[in-house]
Amino acid sequence: MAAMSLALSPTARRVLASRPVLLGLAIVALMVLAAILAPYLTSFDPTIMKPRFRLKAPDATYWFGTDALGRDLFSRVLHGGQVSLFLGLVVCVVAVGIGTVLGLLAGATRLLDAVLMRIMDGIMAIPSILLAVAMVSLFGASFVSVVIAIAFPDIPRVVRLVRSVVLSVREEPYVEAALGLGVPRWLVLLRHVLPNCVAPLTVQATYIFASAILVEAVLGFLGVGYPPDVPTWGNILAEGRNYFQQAPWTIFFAGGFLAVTVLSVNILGDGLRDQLDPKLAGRRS
Amino acid sequence: MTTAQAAGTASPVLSIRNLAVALPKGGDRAHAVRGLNLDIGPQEIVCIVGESGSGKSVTASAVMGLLPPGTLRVESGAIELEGEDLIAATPARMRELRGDRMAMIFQEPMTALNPLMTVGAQIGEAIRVHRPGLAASAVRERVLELVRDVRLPDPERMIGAYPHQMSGGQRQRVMIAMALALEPALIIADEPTTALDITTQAQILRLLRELQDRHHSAVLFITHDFGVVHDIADRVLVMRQGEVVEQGAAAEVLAAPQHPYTRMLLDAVPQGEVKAEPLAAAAPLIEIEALELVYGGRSLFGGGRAVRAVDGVSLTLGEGETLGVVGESGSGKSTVGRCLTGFNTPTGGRILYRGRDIAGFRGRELQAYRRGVQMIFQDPYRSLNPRRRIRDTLIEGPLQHGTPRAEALSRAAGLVEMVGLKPDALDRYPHEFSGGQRQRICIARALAMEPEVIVADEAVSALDVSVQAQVLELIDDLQKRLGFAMVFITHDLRIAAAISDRIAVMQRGRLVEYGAVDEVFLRPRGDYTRDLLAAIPGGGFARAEAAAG
Amino acid sequence: MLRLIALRLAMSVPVVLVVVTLVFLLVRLTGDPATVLAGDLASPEVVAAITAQLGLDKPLLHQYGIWILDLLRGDFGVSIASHQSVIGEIAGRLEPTLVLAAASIIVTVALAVPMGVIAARRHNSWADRLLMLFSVLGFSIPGFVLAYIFILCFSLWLDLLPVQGYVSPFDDPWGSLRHLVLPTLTLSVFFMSLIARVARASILEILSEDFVRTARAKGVPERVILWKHALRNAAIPIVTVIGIGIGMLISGVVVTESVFNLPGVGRLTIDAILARDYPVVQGVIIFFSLAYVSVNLLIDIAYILIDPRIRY
Amino acid sequence: QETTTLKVVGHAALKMLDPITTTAYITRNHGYFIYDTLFAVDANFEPQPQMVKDWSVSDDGMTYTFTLRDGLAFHDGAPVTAEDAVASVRRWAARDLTGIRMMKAAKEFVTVDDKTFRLVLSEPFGAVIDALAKPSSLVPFIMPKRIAETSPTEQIREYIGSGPFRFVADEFQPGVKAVYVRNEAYVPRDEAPSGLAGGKVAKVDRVEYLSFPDQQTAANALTKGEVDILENIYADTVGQLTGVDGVEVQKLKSSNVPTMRLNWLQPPFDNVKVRQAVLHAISQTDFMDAQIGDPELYTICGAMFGCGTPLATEEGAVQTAVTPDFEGAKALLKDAGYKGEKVVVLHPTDLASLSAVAPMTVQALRQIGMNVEMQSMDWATFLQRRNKKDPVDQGGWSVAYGNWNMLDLTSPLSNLNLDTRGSNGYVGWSEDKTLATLKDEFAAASDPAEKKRLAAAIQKRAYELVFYIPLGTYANVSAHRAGVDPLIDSPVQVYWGIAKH
Ligand SMILES: Nc1ncnc2c1ncn2[C@@H]1O[C@H](COP(=O)(O)OP(=O)(O)OP(=O)(O)O)[C@@H](O)[C@H]1O
Ligand SMILES: Nc1ncnc2c1ncn2[C@@H]1O[C@H](COP(=O)(O)OP(=O)(O)OP(=O)(O)O)[C@@H](O)[C@H]1O
Ligand SMILES: [Mg+2]
Ligand SMILES: [Mg+2]
Repeated sequence: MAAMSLALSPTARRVLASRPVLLGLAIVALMVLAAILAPYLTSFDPTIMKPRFRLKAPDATYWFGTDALGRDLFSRVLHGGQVSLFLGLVVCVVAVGIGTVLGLLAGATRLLDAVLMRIMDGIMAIPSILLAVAMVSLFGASFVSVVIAIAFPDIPRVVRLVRSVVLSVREEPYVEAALGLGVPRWLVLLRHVLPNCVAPLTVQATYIFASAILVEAVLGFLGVGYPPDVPTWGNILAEGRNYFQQAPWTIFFAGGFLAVTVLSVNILGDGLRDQLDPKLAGRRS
Repeated sequence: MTTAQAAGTASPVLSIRNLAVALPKGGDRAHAVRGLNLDIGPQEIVCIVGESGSGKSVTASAVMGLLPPGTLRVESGAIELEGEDLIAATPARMRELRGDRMAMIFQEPMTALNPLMTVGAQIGEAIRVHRPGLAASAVRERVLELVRDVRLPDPERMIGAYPHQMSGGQRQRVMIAMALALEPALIIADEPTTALDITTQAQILRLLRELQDRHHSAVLFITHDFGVVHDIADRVLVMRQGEVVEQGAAAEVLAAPQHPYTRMLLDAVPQGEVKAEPLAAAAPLIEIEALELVYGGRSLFGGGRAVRAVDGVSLTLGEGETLGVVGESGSGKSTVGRCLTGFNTPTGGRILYRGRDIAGFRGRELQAYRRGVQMIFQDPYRSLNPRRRIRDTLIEGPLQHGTPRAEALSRAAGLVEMVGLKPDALDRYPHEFSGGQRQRICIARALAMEPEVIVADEAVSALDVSVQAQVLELIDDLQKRLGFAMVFITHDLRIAAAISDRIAVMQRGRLVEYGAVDEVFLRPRGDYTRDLLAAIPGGGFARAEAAAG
Repeated sequence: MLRLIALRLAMSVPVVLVVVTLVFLLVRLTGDPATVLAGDLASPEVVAAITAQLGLDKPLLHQYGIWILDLLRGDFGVSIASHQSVIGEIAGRLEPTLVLAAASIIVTVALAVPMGVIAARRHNSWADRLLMLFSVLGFSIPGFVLAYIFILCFSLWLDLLPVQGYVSPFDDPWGSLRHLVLPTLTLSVFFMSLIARVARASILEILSEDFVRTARAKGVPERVILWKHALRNAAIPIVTVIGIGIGMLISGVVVTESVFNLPGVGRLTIDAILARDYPVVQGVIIFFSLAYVSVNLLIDIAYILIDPRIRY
Repeated sequence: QETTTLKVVGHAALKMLDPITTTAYITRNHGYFIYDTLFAVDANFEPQPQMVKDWSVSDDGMTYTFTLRDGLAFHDGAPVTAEDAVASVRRWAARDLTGIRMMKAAKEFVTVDDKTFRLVLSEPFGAVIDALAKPSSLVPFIMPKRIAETSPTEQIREYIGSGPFRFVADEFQPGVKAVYVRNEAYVPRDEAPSGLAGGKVAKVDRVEYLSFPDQQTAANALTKGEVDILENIYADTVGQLTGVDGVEVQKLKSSNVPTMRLNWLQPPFDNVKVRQAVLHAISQTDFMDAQIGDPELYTICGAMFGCGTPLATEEGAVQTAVTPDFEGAKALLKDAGYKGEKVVVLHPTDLASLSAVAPMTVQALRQIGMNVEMQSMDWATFLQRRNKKDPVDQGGWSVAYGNWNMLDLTSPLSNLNLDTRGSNGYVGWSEDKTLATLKDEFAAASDPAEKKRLAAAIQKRAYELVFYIPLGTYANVSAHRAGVDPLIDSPVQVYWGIAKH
């Protein structure tokens, strides 16, 4: 018990004891596992096209059927998980990382604040899909460009969040106390202010993660997504949409995996919010 | 045990028998309240006193039927309002009774009112809810009457105002008007004046007493201030750890407390004695000359909303001396302190440190100055980073100033001991301490810097009396041993008197009186100082004056 | 209020400038529309000629300068592809987008806010979980998949509603309504989850405020507390998220317009980006950023109406 | 009497209305609504007079004289004159490869009188009538002179022709909808319609030419009867619409050929052996299976000038074998000394009709041990990238694609893939003196047998050097409501002769 309390703060313990959080984590973990183990779970290469076996309904060989190019959908959906989940993660890290740095800077320095926030407003003023389409057009469809395209419009939201936390925390007596001790501003920012952003950022991150997977699908729909030979859930859906009445399995499984993942990540996020927000957590019955 | 019926023959308005409220598992103790018995007759004021967490508010909530659902519940006992069993009452019945037959005034006037509704609407709401048949004009009439009753200025305008447009005292009056709306048999007031400055507090108490006389309500008054008890209570109930340790007529309990706990509480009340040692002529360390600070007004678009928080204040702080700064809320006390510590840059005047203007300090010099002038903040909880262990908090400053880690650590250990905490405190987080302990940690943090000056901003206001006394004693003791000078900001004149060599009285940003402590308090020259002194609950300096005279 | 509006407009100038520059760079760097214009089978000479004719061989800064000057004169230019004025083209596509967006906002708010309120009231009950599950579900399915499912069910199987197309409410209100149902539903489902969840969270938070306790102490019924005290106080975050939602709605509009074949601005923009028709892209994005600024202005005004404490 | 409106979903979004400044097929189709042509190819790809009543050629084949039909008038009421014809052909000839060739051979192109004009050649050019009957991008449409005098690089602003339909400018919404109404004044030829030739009788009052951003939605709309015709449906959708009540699927005369181009300027494809290796690694069957799927809809055919066209031959084709000759390809690679140079395959992602070719290529090239990288991009980027001559590490490319209406391949002169001008020519920058000479000879020839022989020689040479690789031929398919006449048997989708019952 003592060791446990050393390792985990009370908040962490409470958070982990919450059912939605556990449920969300469990499903996400399952998805991640399926994706990581994809090469071992599947017997077909997800990119090998066998046009003569196109649009086969699910059977004992092709568990999820095949797509219009005769690729094994089971393998594609599982491998697609690798890319989609990784993409969500990377987008999350990039957006949260850059957003946090900028948000801290904006919250800490008045001059930078004015400039930075105008730029952020500018980015927010452009519908994110349009921005993403333009970016993928600019850089070509590759992992990097898709990540940038999806992460970029998310950055202002993170910046705003972090900045608002910084603004509210920087007047906190303990921050002033640290400054009063002669601790330099940047160190105070990292040591005393940043940790306050962790809880709201965690929630925001789950949201970004989920929406990144969705946006990737939409980009696929618009024809400017991830390179189509690479299986992603978005690509599978986008490619399958023309067959979905004759061959529903082309989108059913990918859609199902995507929905369940996004769902569980959202449940996780909601759970975290309920737990990390002390006011809501106090109301648990 | 039955309670003596102070009001004689009339049947009690409220009668509580053997009340026990269970706490959830993992709480401070098994019961928030246990074995509580209480009767309040018509027109009677009963005070509940006791340290923080002793179960005062829980008792009140239990009566109102407003215990947080799922967390706290009445385990056993009976509560009767005018003979009606409240514990067995349905939620609907409780709703009918609330506001109509019993009403509650809450501690925090700032947050207890809906910020988006006019106060008139909020006062009227209780009437509309319980008297649905009443015409709108009649409701308005009644609201106006109530507003007049609680002496709010310009009632017609007032009922259209929003809470944020009123002062704390005015808001508390609105709360009272709300409680009185339907002339309930019982009014429960849960620390209704703690958040107010003393002049306002005195007015509110007077008003409450007056109204209670007129409306014949029974009042259950919760406080931890014995001055307040002295001023208004008929009877008093002393609680500790969820249990009643003593009750009786107020005068008797105050004059001859039976229980040692009561005695301890009473002893801890600052009596308003002025500091014993005479003021030695010390060399001036810090001189404040015509300090002026205007908030706002500088922003690009925010013209015209400037607040002149400090306006031409000149003070001197000698080495090793304690300067008490008093004055009502918003008078600019904190702002002076913040200018001193360099958190705010004055917009006028200057601050001299050993004869040199601090505005000119840069780099090393500034570092040295900052290190030498430390602040203890008003709110001990919020001035400690909840995510860092006490050790890290204590060594952060010294490390920053180049003290080797080992030395900083040993110094921290010494300080923790010096402020009366156990060494294991270093490994704990702020939330694992009581308020008083946290305040000690803040003091230790300031001391770790070996400062020449400590600015203590309301350093003990958040603590209850017994703890307050301990901390004050500690500060006094440390100052004697370490010899730092101190600016002690407070709105409690009794505390200021006990600790200061000199007193500065502020009002609306200006310095209205400034001098040696005995001069200011015993022979006040200004009207404002006299008002302040008169407003101290419990008779103020009666005893002190007697002692001095 | 006028001061606020003036202030906001002044503050929006840099925003629009940022947008304009960003878009210019983005669009111009993606290169030249001449190849698209000339078509797949064009010979290289033709492409070069068109490039020169569009002035795309000039230095970037030069082009930027020209364009900004034109903008200042209110000249948004002419579509490279269709040769219609950009303003005209946007105007021609505005109605479907606005109608769809308005319908979606109304439907969403009308459904999501009560959902959030009920979930908050029955916190941690089955009703709460079910409502939240539903709202998260709406968030979990890509819009176009949802749209196809709706079409399949309501148009093809049940034969209740048209598959696609836009009918102006000014020409034929009933027909317009029938055409709007599915796109609106598609957009709302996504948007709804966002608002319902924020509504729930902020009402929950408000319900733990002191003034709610005060209201209870007055004997105010829970229903009144919920709808009068709590909802109004929760309105600020709700309105804020509606604002954010409107921003995201535009993104949703792009997909919805494609699937339901609505001739709106969103589709116009995608087409223009894909065709590198940069005058249209630039024009349309300036339009979007102005819309964003005005929505934010409306939201600020809403704040003032909701909360007497907010003053500018 | 009620107006009959035909709602047609075009195969792309119509935005550009000038059929001379763009090669986009959708703009060409728009052109066929409103403009008429001097000559037109019939269902057998043979040119027939259309606006021309009589024409004659001098015995030396150097002087052509044309006379216009009577009763031809533009939509603004003005009669069509020889001047209009000459101006229109001149503008077209400034942009079209065949046109350029023709004008280079021309000495004089003038009007004789109101109805008569004359072309005098300075060197032999056997394809004058073929050029004037050129059915696909770019088509020599006839416009009023004042419009035809617009610079050939600038778009025209007024859309007036003498064709069977009038364009309703007010109702045009770029990328959404174009509206055409019947030209009451049009005098059709007496012959029955055949291909693009014959009598163009508009049988409906009004055509709404729509664009749907999403094929799935278009198919659903047809199923529900919200539109009448889908001009072109993807192979994917054929399955969905086949057998649906009230919908008829129609395999069209018009067909398409996806092609592969290799970059001759950069390694490894500057080496002819490596190019040949690629040719051997390709199997049209695989590509067609992947891209089209339904064998009913595609033909395996190596003819560079289009299967079933007068010049069709299988000379030199390798990729028509059912299974690719990987061994042969590997041997060629080895022979060529291929050292693993990077091959960049450009993959256009937003064009459904080309979505499978790049992945298929990558799979085949990897099979023979090439170092392949696929780069995906939207169509616009693809078009720009395709113009880059730089090495692959600097934004260049190795393999790119085109998707051609077969009409644009039928002549060695108009077939851009046989461009021999090297780095000044069409993307891929193929260069060969021998082939250039052969093409010149072809241009000069007028005897059909001679032409056929030359075409075969050209194709043989082109395959040897791997100018381009036709990846198969697939039929375009349209679908229409049961109550609507099928599209007429033409290589380009046109809407005269269709009635709605
Ligand atoms: N909602 C709650 N959940 C759990 N414990 C509670 C709750 N409210 C009060 N308690 C506990 O009940 C006990 C009595 O609390 P109560 O609020 O009555 O104290 P109090 O005497 O009013 O103190 P104060 O003077 O600080 O207001 C304390 O131990 C407190 O921790
Ligand atoms: N950051 C600020 N911006 C604008 N006005 C401020 C700011 N801080 C304080 N004020 C105003 O300056 C005046 C003086 O405030 P100050 O905090 O010094 O009062 P105080 O005497 O410490 O009061 P209290 O006893 O309530 O702490 C008040 O009117 C207050 O509203
Ligand atoms: Mg209390
Ligand atoms: Mg203060």
